[in-house]
Amino acid sequence: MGEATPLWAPIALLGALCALGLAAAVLDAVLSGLPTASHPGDAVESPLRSGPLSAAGDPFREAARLLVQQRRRTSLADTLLVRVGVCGLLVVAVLAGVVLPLGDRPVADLAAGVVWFNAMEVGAWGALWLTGWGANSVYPLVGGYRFLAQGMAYELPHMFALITAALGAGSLRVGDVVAAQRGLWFAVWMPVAFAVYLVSALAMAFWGPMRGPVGPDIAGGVRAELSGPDRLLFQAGRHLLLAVVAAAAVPLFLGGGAGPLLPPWLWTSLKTAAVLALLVWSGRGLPTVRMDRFMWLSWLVLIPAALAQLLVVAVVVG
Amino acid sequence: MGLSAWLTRYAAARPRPLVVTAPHATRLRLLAEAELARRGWRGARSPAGADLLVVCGTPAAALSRAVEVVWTDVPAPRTLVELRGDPRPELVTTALDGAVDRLADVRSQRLDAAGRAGARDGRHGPAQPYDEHDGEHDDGEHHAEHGRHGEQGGQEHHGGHGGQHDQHSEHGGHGRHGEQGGQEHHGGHGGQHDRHGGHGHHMGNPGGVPMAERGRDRDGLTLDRLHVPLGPVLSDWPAGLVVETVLQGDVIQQARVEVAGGLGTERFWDAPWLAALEGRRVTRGEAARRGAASRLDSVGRLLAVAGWGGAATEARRLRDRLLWERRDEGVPEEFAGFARRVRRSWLLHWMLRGLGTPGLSPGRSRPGRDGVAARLDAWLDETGRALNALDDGSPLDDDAGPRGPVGDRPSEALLSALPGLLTGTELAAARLVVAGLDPDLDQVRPAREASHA
Amino acid sequence: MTAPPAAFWASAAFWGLAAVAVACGVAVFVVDSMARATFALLASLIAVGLSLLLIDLEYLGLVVILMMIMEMLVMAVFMIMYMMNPAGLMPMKMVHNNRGAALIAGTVFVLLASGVFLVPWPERTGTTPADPAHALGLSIMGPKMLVMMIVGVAILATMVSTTVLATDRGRRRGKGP
Amino acid sequence: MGLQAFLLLACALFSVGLYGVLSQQSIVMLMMGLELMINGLIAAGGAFWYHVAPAAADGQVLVLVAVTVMALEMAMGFAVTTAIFRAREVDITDEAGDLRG
Repeated sequence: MGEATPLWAPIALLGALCALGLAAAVLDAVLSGLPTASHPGDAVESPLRSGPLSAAGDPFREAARLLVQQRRRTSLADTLLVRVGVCGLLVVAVLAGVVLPLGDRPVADLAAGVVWFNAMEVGAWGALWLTGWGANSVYPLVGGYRFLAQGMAYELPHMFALITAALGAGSLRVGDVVAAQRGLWFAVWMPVAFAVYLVSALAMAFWGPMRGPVGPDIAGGVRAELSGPDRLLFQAGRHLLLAVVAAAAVPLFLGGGAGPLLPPWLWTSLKTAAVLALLVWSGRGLPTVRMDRFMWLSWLVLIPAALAQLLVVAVVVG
Repeated sequence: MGLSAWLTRYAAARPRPLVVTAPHATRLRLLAEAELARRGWRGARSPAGADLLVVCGTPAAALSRAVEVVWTDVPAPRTLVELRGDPRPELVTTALDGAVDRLADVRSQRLDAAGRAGARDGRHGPAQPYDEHDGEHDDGEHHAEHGRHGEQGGQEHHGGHGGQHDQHSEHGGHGRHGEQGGQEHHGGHGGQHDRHGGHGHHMGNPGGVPMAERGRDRDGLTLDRLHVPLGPVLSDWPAGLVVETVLQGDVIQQARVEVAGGLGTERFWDAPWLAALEGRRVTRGEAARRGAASRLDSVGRLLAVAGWGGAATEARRLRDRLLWERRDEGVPEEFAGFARRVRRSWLLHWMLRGLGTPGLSPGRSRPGRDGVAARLDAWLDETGRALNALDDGSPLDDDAGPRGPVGDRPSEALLSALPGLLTGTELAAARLVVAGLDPDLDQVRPAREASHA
Repeated sequence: MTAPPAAFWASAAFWGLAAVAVACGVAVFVVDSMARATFALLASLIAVGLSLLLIDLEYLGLVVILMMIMEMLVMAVFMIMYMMNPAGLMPMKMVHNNRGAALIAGTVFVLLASGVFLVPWPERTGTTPADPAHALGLSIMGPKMLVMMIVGVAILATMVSTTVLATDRGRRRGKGP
Repeated sequence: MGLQAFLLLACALFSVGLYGVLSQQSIVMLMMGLELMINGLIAAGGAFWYHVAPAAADGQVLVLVAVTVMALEMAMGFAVTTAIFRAREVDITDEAGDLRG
């Protein structure tokens, strides 16, 4: 399918995704350290006082901790399914990234690239459900339920947002969508679709206000029973997924690698980092959206809005 | 030394603590939380995610059993810190420093892990599927399994813990396992077998774990029910509270409140008012400080449960400054900014709307005075007022504590209102309702405690 | 697909996917838990979806994968509602006339398979269009409009009837709680 | 991977599904059998399109219809199961058999 891609492309993709995922983790840690550190001259001075900079090391220490941690097994857990789920999350995140252009061309330039992205990202449903189910424990199961409910709510608006971008370009190929934005970014003339995409991006990476499936109120939800390397893989998968959905916003709505002076790959990275930072910030700055309310929002606001946007674009393009 | 030893030591500098608080240990909890925040250690949500278990205060029987279960659920490397006795900041600092040292002690951590792996293999063996089920098993291992569950007296009377534990996770289940009225009170080994007497298919209850029973639900389908205790070991949860729930899906069908008590009598939040009632001299300023901190604690907990981490940290930060650092300059202004942001968050108010108002279906809003959103508003108002009275030197002569008149022990009323408010809510809403009431279990008389001890 | 290596790899990929599809299909009725059965079925469906990618049906293959993942997960929810202890790894012997079913299925397979090799299939006419998805789109909006309309009506009818059947109130003519 | 290879795959999937439909008691499992049969249909439809008449879109339309039918079958199946379950608390075909009369 398509002409041969250079060998370095998949490696570059993996490297870029890992770097972005790690950046998301570090930024999140720093943000969570901020409010405590914002008061200089605290009365109690301790050698262990933490500032935002020392918090930046947290993800690395956490990874080290999980690497050497014992694996815990719950009684009657379906360990096979948990493993499939945990690894699946990582795999779908990377696969979804395959159609995204790094600079000017993606690893696999599929004719139905937008559909590919969507299909892979739906794979996260399966991954999360398996992880939540397999542990044979209440909170992960509830987390799994929540993600399915979330999926039902975000998937349709998400599809409409993707279709809007594809319709604007008249093609399902990601490269064509980028090319169609030479004049004007889609984010500018289809702002509703872009906003809907951002909301659904948070929902599919269960991040920020959409973190219900791994929410603190159900003891960490899907990941409540994960420990050791399993937990590390799950966390890595979640961060990669976030990185991928942030990266996809760039070719779909922000003109891809287009920009003055700098080379395309640098523009792509800059734009991706900006979207990623926005998504990560929402994790500290917004409360969690409850599923019944999000369902309502999705069906009564997001879907009609996305459809109206689709109609507008269809009229303009047609 | 190998790579894993290096990793262990590297990771030890940033443990993930899980804090368990017994009633009457609020002061210790606050000291511990302040110190953890100062060190930037992010709390764990579940035992599996933790490597440091911090127990504040002295748990009584039921709670200490729950702590034991949670401790066995924490994967190695792990360490336990028990804070009790004289609540001084130095005590907490030294104890946490010690925890870091123990976590970095590669040799003893390895011994711990090896010992536990062995013990687990002996105890939990891989669950053998078996399809004959008539109450008698030749297999000794299964007898052992049954015995283990039996000793715990069935789910309903279990000494409540986070619900993260295997015994509570029997989902699924099917309709034909006899008429299951009896699960609620079955005491042990025998009762579980009786329930399964009549079913006609070749399905055992795997590993001796009883299957879920069924009951009517709000959609008119009789689906599986789970008995899940919420608490007492749960993050951002009132210390010592256990809500025994019957869940269908994630909807609470029934709720019963129990208290897993702690030793001691201290009522930290009420202390200034109690002292004034005893005739000691307490200034209004001192009481206002305690009251403001108490409400900020409640606000922080509610925001944390609502998932707004940034704002929750801010509230707790203000609380710690009031209580421990006592440098008040700038606090009222900072609080005013914080309160404005919380009040303005339409997302938060949309999530809280209609919660905790009895008699109204969730989702339908009413500008009532008793819902979670209204309580949050009131907490913010009261905190603002109290912050203006920090310097009031006149003697305290009322008994209007942070949760109402301290002599009436208002939290007891909150606890009795809780089951009615929780029935019919989803878990997410239920957590917000509990955090919105935020009962202080230090106020609860020992007579109410641990009927299931 | 003219160069031997490409054809070889495509062929190898097809047979691999076919083996996975059939093996997972069999696994559906063999594995011990409902959860595993559901995901075995999903794996089988995805393998078929991927095999469509090999014959230039990129869009349809991906749509199959996308739809099937969503469907199977909805199924997983229902499965929990109605099935016995699905997580527990225990043998599910919920079959009737097992032997008869196997015999009939085996016979059908032999008949169909011999048909596959005996029937003189027509020669290939025409070539694959540059964009099969485009052709599909034109087709359902044009000549196959009738199909689309029937499918649309069927979806509508299903939506209405499922709601009526599934809700308590609908079935009892307004006497529900 | 000619037409016959694809059709062989389709036959195998269809037969396995048929076995499931005939043998399973649980409605949910029975539906899984049905889905496997339709899965075979999808493989066959795609193969006919590619190997017989790629210029016309008939094969593709067939696949699309099959996917839709699958979704409908599932929705109907679960609605029926829910209705039966509510009425009789069974989800087993044998036990639901006496509903016919």
